[in-house]
Amino acid sequence: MSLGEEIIEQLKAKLGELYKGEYWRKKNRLYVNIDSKGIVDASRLLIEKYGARLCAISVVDAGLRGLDIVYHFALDHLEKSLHVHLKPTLPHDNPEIDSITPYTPQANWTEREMMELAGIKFKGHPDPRHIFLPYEWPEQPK
Amino acid sequence: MLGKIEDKASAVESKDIVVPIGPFHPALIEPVYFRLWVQGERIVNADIKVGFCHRGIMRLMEDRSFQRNIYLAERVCGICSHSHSTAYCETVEQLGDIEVPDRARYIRTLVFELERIHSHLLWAGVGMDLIGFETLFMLLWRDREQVMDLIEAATGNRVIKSINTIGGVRRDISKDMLGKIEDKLKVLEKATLNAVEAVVGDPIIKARVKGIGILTTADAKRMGAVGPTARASGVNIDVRRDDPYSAYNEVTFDVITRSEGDLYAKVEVRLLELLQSISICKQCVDKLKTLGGSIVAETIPEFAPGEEAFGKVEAPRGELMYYIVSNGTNIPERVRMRTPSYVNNPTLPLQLIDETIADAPIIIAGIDPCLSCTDRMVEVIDAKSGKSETNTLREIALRYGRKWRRT
Amino acid sequence: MPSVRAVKEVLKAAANCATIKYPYGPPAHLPEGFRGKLQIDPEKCVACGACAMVCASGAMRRIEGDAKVGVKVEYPRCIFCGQCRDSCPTQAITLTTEFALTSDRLDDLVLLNELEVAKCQICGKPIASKKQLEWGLRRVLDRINPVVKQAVQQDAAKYLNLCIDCRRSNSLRLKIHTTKYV
Amino acid sequence: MLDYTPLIVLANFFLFPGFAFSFIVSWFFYWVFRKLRARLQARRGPPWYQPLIDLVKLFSKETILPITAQKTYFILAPLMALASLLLALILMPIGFTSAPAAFVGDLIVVIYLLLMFGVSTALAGSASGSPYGAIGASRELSLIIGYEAVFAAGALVPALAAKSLLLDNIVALQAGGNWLLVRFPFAAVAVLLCIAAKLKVKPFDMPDAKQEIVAGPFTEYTGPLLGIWYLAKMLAWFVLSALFVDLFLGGGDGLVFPLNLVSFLIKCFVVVVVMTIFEVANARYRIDQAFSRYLTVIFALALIDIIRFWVGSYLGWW
Repeated sequence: MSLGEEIIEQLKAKLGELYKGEYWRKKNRLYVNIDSKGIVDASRLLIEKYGARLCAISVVDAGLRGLDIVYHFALDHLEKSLHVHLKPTLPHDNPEIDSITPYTPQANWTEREMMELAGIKFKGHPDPRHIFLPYEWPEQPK
Repeated sequence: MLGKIEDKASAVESKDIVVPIGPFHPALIEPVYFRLWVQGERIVNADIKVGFCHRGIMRLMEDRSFQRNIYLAERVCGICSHSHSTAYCETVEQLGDIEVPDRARYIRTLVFELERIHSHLLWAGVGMDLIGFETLFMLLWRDREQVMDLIEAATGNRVIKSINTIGGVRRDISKDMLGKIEDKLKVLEKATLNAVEAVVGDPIIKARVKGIGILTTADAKRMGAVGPTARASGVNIDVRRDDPYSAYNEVTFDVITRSEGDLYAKVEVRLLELLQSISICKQCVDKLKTLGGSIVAETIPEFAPGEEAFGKVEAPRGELMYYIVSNGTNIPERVRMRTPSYVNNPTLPLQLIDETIADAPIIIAGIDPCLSCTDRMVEVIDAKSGKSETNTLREIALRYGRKWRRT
Repeated sequence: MPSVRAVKEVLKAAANCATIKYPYGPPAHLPEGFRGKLQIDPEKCVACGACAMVCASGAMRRIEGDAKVGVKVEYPRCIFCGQCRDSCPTQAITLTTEFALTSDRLDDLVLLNELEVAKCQICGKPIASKKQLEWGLRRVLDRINPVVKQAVQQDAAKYLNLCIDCRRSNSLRLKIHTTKYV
Repeated sequence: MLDYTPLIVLANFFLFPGFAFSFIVSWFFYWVFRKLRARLQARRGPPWYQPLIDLVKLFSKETILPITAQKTYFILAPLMALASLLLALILMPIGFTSAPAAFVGDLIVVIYLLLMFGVSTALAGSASGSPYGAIGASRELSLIIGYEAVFAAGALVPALAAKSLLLDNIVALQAGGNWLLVRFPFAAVAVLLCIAAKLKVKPFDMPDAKQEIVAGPFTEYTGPLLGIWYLAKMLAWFVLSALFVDLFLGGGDGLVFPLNLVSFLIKCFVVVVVMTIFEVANARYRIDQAFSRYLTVIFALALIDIIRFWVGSYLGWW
């Protein structure tokens, strides 16, 4: 069993119903659709068990489906080219998700950036200041 | 959980002097703002503020065709222009299922490594200048001119190479040119060995950089540092080996790591990487001499709606990531890039605390921060109301800005 | 204290300067294939606008006037990528080795190549430059099967000076519609 | 000794060896420093008139006084630096066997006047009200604490050898090529290193380290006041190399009039060249590293020669 399949099994066991399915793309890239409630558990599993590195968080406006958030986790130090992308989807009207910064400081800047640029609320972020905009910019991130 | 920073922040008292470094400062090539709380010459806390080079590139990319975006991607950062365009093209090629011809892959790799040599020599020169060794700075840059001349002759320009295109490269490197590159590489190898000796053997340089700006292995892993910064802290990662692109799975090279994590280790890692780069260049030149074939793929790419691709390259400063989503047209739906400085910059406060002000510039330069890379800027969120100075800011922004969108 | 090595190194460096006298010295050596200021050969340019379509920075624009049609280059916006040269169907664009573009005259920063426009014989709308029409026809005739060359030439004489809308609406009347071959 | 009339004093102060003469000489030396530094770094360097046009530019600009500055000291500091250097100059024998304003103990006065140059730099920094100025001033002062005792100890050796604090006597002792550099090389090196710190030459240029604290004490200066600083820095190259030539290289060597001046200036030139090579072959120390080196290694060098002198005079070496 390759590492990717092992991770799928682990995530399925950990998330249960929150696991929505997975698909593979070229160059050993694994995309996992999950529910937004499971993001902390899933990220902690990847970071604490496998030492994954969080490359970045991207947000894609997927139209009617809502906002796709993509957490890019690099696991290429364990298996060649393996990357796991967790993809929770948030509704447009109240995009809210748990922050993973309390568990890993790697997410600090990229979550702050996404607060600013995509208006996503990261609940429980310890340092929700502006990052690119001036600190005194009137609209504070939520 | 952020550890050291938070603990120190509570201990900061009002009697500490705040020394600003930036936004504009002779030690910083690009605008960034550091606030250093100091007691005497010792730094007790540090804060970093980025965002002075916002150009809206990620947003702009969503308005332009895949082909025109190559030149925009190159302009995210001047020093790693080829890294950006390679990362972009590789990702688009994954997206459109394009096979790149072998010759094009080797030319890309060759130019990539020439760029790494020029970037590392540039960094070494700037680093020497920051510890006050002006002469070595000048001499290293004199040696760097050799690479710049090569790049200029091979690609047509010194910094912005513009040699990549989707599915290959735009310009072939002739036999003649390969011979010239080979000759220059020999000169360069000598100069590099000389530079390594000069830097490693100099007592004052050693006294200045040994044991300062330490980033421990645990911290580097925790903060997700990449590139030479991580490798100098004992984290053994290199995209060229872990996630090979272009022709990197066909050339041999060593990944240089050091476990100390101080500035001296960072200098060593970069200088020794130079020798590895020269060796990769030589392998590419040898291969290109015999390798024939076209330099660009003939297929016309098609991008299915909702398709996504994720590509990484090892830029001179570390891992550079592109994530592109297509929507079926010749314009990308979303381009997300994450540059190496973006993850290395947050490690700076950890390195600065408990050092002296005299060492601050060289510690900041030690991770080779590229602020233009860090701040790409996407959209400006509409301000409802505010104080007068922010209104002015907004007015200026509205007057000169090109595209504004409310999210 | 200085190492002996460093002193030796600087004394060696004094022998030859790495920098050149600029701007008062002799001109800098630039390699062949340097991507500098672009030039348009007015003899070859047909003002088709292919360069404007691929231009990444918007430095090149196609000017569509009533009497003239042309290509306009604004040098301050040019990023010297050379994509226009690669895309030009008539190889009219060359990149020179000139790189210092500063000037105190605004005219030096703009290059305009205008050509006479061909107007539609029916509605009077501008179609393209006359040169482009001729060039296109010649290109077609050069490559086409010689058997049908005659017929195409006859047809072209009828539709070449019509705009795209008039060609469509008048194709049956002028007997240039492809159905005539069926 | 020259006849003391006020006219001659004024002439000494403004013409020779004072302002006019020293301006031309230091212009040349400063240009040599910059040009040679450039050539050693594989650059081209400025043309010979560069120091002059820099000064013309600075003096033709507006003076801006920052509102945070202590205005009196801010304006006085550059004037003090320039005046103390000019005063030191007429206390030193320049080529001629005798100094224009020599008196018993003038070596000590020269040392103190040269100290004033450093102190006024620190004063300027702390009066400017900028954080960079404040850090520059504190660095300058700690550097002074480091090198001043060493400088005095090193300069004491020639005085001990001549059994006089009069610079004329020290120069006279070395007449006929009997240079003290040969007899007391360690003290000479120590004094040279202290001169490097006074000139802010490379390993010891942390008070105005541009990469760390912009221009240190001079950050807030503009226009004519900065021009005076520029002038003082230029002059320092001549004054300090002249002092070294007087102390260790035999001054004018007791030759006849034009020859002594020429040989004096050639020796000064050699000192400037040595300083320049020293500058280009070095990186900058951190302030604590420089401080500890002055108080250990370099102080030890000066002490070695003092001890050698005592032991030698006891055993009758000289």
